Amino acid sequence: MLELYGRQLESRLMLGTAQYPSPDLLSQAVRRSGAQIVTVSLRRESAGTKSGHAFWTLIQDLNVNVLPNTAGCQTARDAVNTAKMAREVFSTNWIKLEVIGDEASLQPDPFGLVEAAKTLAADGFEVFPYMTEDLVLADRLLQAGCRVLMPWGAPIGTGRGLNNVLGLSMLRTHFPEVPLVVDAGIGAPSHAAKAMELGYDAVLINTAVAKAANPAAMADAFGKAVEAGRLGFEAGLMPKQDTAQPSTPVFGAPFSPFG
Amino acid sequence: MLELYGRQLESRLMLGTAQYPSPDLLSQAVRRSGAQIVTVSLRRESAGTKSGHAFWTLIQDLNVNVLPNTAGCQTARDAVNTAKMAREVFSTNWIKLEVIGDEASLQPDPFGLVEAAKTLAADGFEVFPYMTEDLVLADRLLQAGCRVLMPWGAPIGTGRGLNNVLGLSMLRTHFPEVPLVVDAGIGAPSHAAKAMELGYDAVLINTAVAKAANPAAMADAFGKAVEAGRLGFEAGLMPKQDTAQPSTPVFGAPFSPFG
Amino acid sequence: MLELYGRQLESRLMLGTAQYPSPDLLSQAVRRSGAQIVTVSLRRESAGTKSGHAFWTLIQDLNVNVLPNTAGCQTARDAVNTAKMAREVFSTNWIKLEVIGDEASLQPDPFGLVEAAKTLAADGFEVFPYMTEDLVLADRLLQAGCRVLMPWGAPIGTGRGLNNVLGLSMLRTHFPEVPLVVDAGIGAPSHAAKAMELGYDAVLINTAVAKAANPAAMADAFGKAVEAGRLGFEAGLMPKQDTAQPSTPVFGAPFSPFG
Amino acid sequence: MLELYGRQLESRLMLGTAQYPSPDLLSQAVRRSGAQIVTVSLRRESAGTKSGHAFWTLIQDLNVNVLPNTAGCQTARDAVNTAKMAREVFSTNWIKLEVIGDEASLQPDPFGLVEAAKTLAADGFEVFPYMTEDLVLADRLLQAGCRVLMPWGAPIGTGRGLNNVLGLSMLRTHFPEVPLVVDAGIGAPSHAAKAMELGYDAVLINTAVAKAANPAAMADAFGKAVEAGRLGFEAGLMPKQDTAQPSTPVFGAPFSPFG
Amino acid sequence: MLIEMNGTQHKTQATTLQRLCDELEFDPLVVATALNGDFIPREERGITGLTNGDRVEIFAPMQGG
Amino acid sequence: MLIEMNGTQHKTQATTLQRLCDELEFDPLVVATALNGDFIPREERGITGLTNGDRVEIFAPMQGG
Amino acid sequence: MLIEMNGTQHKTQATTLQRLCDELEFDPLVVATALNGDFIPREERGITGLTNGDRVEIFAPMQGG
Amino acid sequence: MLIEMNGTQHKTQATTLQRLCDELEFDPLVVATALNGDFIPREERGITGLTNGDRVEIFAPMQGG
Repeated sequence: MLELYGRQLESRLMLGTAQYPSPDLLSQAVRRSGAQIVTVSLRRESAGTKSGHAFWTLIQDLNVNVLPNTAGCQTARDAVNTAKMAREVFSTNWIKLEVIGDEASLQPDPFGLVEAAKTLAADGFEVFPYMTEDLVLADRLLQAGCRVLMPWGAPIGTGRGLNNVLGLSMLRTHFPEVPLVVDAGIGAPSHAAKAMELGYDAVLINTAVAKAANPAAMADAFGKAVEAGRLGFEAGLMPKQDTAQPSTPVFGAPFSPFG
Repeated sequence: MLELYGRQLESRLMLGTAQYPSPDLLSQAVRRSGAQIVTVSLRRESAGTKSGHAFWTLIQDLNVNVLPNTAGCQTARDAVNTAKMAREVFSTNWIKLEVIGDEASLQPDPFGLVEAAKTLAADGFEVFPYMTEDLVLADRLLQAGCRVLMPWGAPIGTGRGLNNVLGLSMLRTHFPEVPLVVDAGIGAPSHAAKAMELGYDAVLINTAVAKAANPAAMADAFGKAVEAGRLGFEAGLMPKQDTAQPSTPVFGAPFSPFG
Repeated sequence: MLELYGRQLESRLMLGTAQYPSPDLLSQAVRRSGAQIVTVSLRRESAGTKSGHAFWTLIQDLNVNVLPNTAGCQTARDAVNTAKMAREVFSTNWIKLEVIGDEASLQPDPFGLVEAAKTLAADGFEVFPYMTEDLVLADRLLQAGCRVLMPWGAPIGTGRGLNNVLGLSMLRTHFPEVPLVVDAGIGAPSHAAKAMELGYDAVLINTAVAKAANPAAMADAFGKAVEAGRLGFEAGLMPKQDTAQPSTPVFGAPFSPFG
Repeated sequence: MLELYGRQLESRLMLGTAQYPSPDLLSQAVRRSGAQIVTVSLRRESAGTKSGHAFWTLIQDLNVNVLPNTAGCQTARDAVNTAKMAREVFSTNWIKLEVIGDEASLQPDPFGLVEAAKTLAADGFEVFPYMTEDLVLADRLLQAGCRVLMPWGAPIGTGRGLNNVLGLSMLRTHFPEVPLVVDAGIGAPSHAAKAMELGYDAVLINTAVAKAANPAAMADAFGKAVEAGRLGFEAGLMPKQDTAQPSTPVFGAPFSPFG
Repeated sequence: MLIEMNGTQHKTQATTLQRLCDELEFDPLVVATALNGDFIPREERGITGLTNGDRVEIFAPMQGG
Repeated sequence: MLIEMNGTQHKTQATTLQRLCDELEFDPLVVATALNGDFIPREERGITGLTNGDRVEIFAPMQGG
Repeated sequence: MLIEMNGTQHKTQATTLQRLCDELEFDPLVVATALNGDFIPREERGITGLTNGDRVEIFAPMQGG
Repeated sequence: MLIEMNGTQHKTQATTLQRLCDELEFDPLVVATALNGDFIPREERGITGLTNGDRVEIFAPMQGG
């Protein structure tokens, strides 16, 4: 079973809560996906609107683990402050650390990440850093105190799947004991299954579910895909072959010259 | 629900029965996969061994649809004769038509396929032709009387997945109403999910399950992957984007310059 | 040196003549490419326009081999009639045989191709069939009398490069002695180089040159790319490695722990 | 024309000098490639062997620009010391900065790179940092004083080509004015052409040439491939199309239903 | 006499394919001809009669890919 | 009489395909038969005579992909 | 007193962060607060004074990816 | 005096880096030197003394990628 910072989880799918057509569809999606972790965020609240209150009530009713993010932060300082606010509001030490280094690609900033991760880990946070597939960055984040890593599959919101399979594979091989979660860029259930087949421990999906024509059905699809990929990984995938091999035994086949 | 030659099927996974470590593991794999169709074959029987009898009893106990193949046939004539024998032994009009045109790649022979399909369809068979992704061949096979088509994903036994995604996509687009099944070459659950996401109606797997370290678990994995891919297809997959898009709304994010 | 139907050729690039912004740019492109074979076609001539005459004069001034095609033909009969007309007008036995089986993909029709190739070869033509990468089709065309094969790289005009590298590789391996030319779908010099690296004997390009912002420079680019790819093939390409290997020797490197 | 740190260069190919079967083959390869920059290194010299002397004489006879590297260094400190020694021995301010962060993948260490680049640039070096495709790292290195960047194509010595085309494209788009050189991982002329087609300014090759069966011919191949790719980039590559488009005009084609 | 010439209706007095080519001022060495879907070689144009309703096609070199 | 049975030489007294199956103790409902490359249906085995040199093939269910 | 509240000018009489929250009717348990870019914990709001020109930010839960 | 020279033990009488290079017959223009991990420029070799246990490294040009 998956364990992240001491919590046991049956589901290996994590779901983002943004961009759904309605709160009701969000709830349905989370329930059908089987996800036990959802990501949330903070925003400026207008006086008297209470929209944050309503959202928070909805999330609490889902009875899942909440993983606040620091989305939108471009410096370690902003991310650290956002993390502290999130801890207070959501009553959790968990933080999905995002420090964006480039607005066009939304690429994580390796330097800002390490700086923020150090500060946060020292302050008692349990950090889930959203990172690139960089091996050295991974090492630094672990040294900084992270015990889970979340490399990107592809730039956020692109739905391109696993853009750098070699890089993600090397990361998996290099850190066999660290829980690794593919975050961002996954666009289809087959992408999620592939991540799991590489040996990743979990995936985090948002846009692909929220923007589906039918979010709840897509959430179900991703839930099953993650299970399928994990089962496949554990059951031992066949190696790719360069040449064809008959599945039906040739020997003794009707009219076969092989007799 | 999937319908093939008038039979309604809940499962979109078809399973081959060859290469399993033991009969018992074959039975377990079929049961856990949820497959309702399995492929079988014929071979020369040595006097008194009765091994065919035992196999046939095992298959009948699974209570699934049986789809005999003409594996190993290299001419239309051999395939037609094999089909007739299979019809008699397995008591079914269904036949998975294989006419191999090249021994190294096990590539289907388009010319032999059309010739055999015409003869078989005229003789009352319900033909599942194992073919390439060739659009013109597809058209000829439909004209010959086939009402299901089974293009290859990759050469048999290679586990390479969908070798020609563009070709398979064009085939799907070209024949929106014909049941299409990806047969051969699928090596991982993610490959099966991908085929379903392209809009394929079903997939047929053998080597990847039979040769897994744990065939029953792998069968389960493929069963879930096929469901995941189909659900994803029906739920409306997001289009791939060239540029990153934040999932968490930027407006109002903490310390954001966007306010 | 490349030999096609007994003619020795120094250049391994063949160029189409359609879609250029002007006749002058066409001439420049052919000259800079170094191509020694260009493809041409026939069309209905309006009374008195003489545009065909002007085009033919331009081509003759290029002093290259002319390879007429049967583009647009959808039946063997049309292709054979077109070939005969082309032979008369262009005074050559060479014919690039196109029999299109599907208007959307412009996929070659394997059945029509074999039928037309038989008729044409028997009538003294030297046939360059535009085909898919199908191994069995290749075999049938060779039996029909073809001594050159021209598999597609990707659907005509798409510029997608080599859509099915595995299929093209298998074709090359299967027929080591037959001149093989990749025709259609090549969109960039790197695609042409890749085809040559696979061991293909030549490539035929049209759209990618004619539709370039600067056709003559692009023709030059393709000429060099084809040379580069061929040289690379002959010089012995390194095999892909799964793991990194230092190019600079590690032993004795400054401050190296290896001493 | 290419300009790197104020030097004008006609050739866009840079060649490594390691791993050749003989000094003579190295010389031949450099000459046939047309390269105007070669990379060199330093190693511990045994007393009296003078092998370094002989090598250095050979390189000087080639009459090209010399780019020493800091291969094998795993810390910024080692890289800085090595750079200073290289400057003294090779009489050049140019330094190809390598700080390896992981021995298995030979991945560059982004943190060590920035630290070393700052020190070296401040000390008057002209730094060519061997880096990943990380956008934020690129930005930091430019801030540190680098005016050329050398992202990897794939891990050193693997010959896998451009492992992360999206990442390399984003880097090119993001820094349109900075000279960018793909270093490492290029295994075939088509890979080099592709890098140039993406708009990269140059490529650096070593293993693929040195380990070819015929290094001099392969050097020639890469020289032509780089020219081809650059010409293609400048001539304006056609965009990839999703659907087929006839190159030969359909209107007026023989027997065409379109008249 | 009314024939179909390259896909459109055409009125002519020409009794052979050769005369039709002459009437339309085609260069006989640069065009190829077909009658009712079949190729007619250059040397047979003079002996190939035309009758009402015939489909004649006359082709000339063009660009091709 | 000498026949080729599933690719190997076989001596038999059986004068029909049916008798050959019986002689070899095959379960008649689980095997299929071919004579000289052509399928012989179950109900025709009894009336299908064997002659010296015939090629007989007897097939049974097996695993398949 | 004029402060910047969530990026826009805001006139207030509140002398502490706590009073500002009350004035604006925020649920104190559902919002987080920052003053001039630094997080101010819930329990310090009452002792955190406001002065003219301060930048105050008040955040609440929202959707996130 | 015993020093570590390019990673191996080495006995020498040389009291400066320059003398060590001379003793070992290195071409002074083609090698670079480091003492205890730090680069020593050519012009400082003569004034750089050696003491027992020093780590000296002497580098020369080599192939590189």
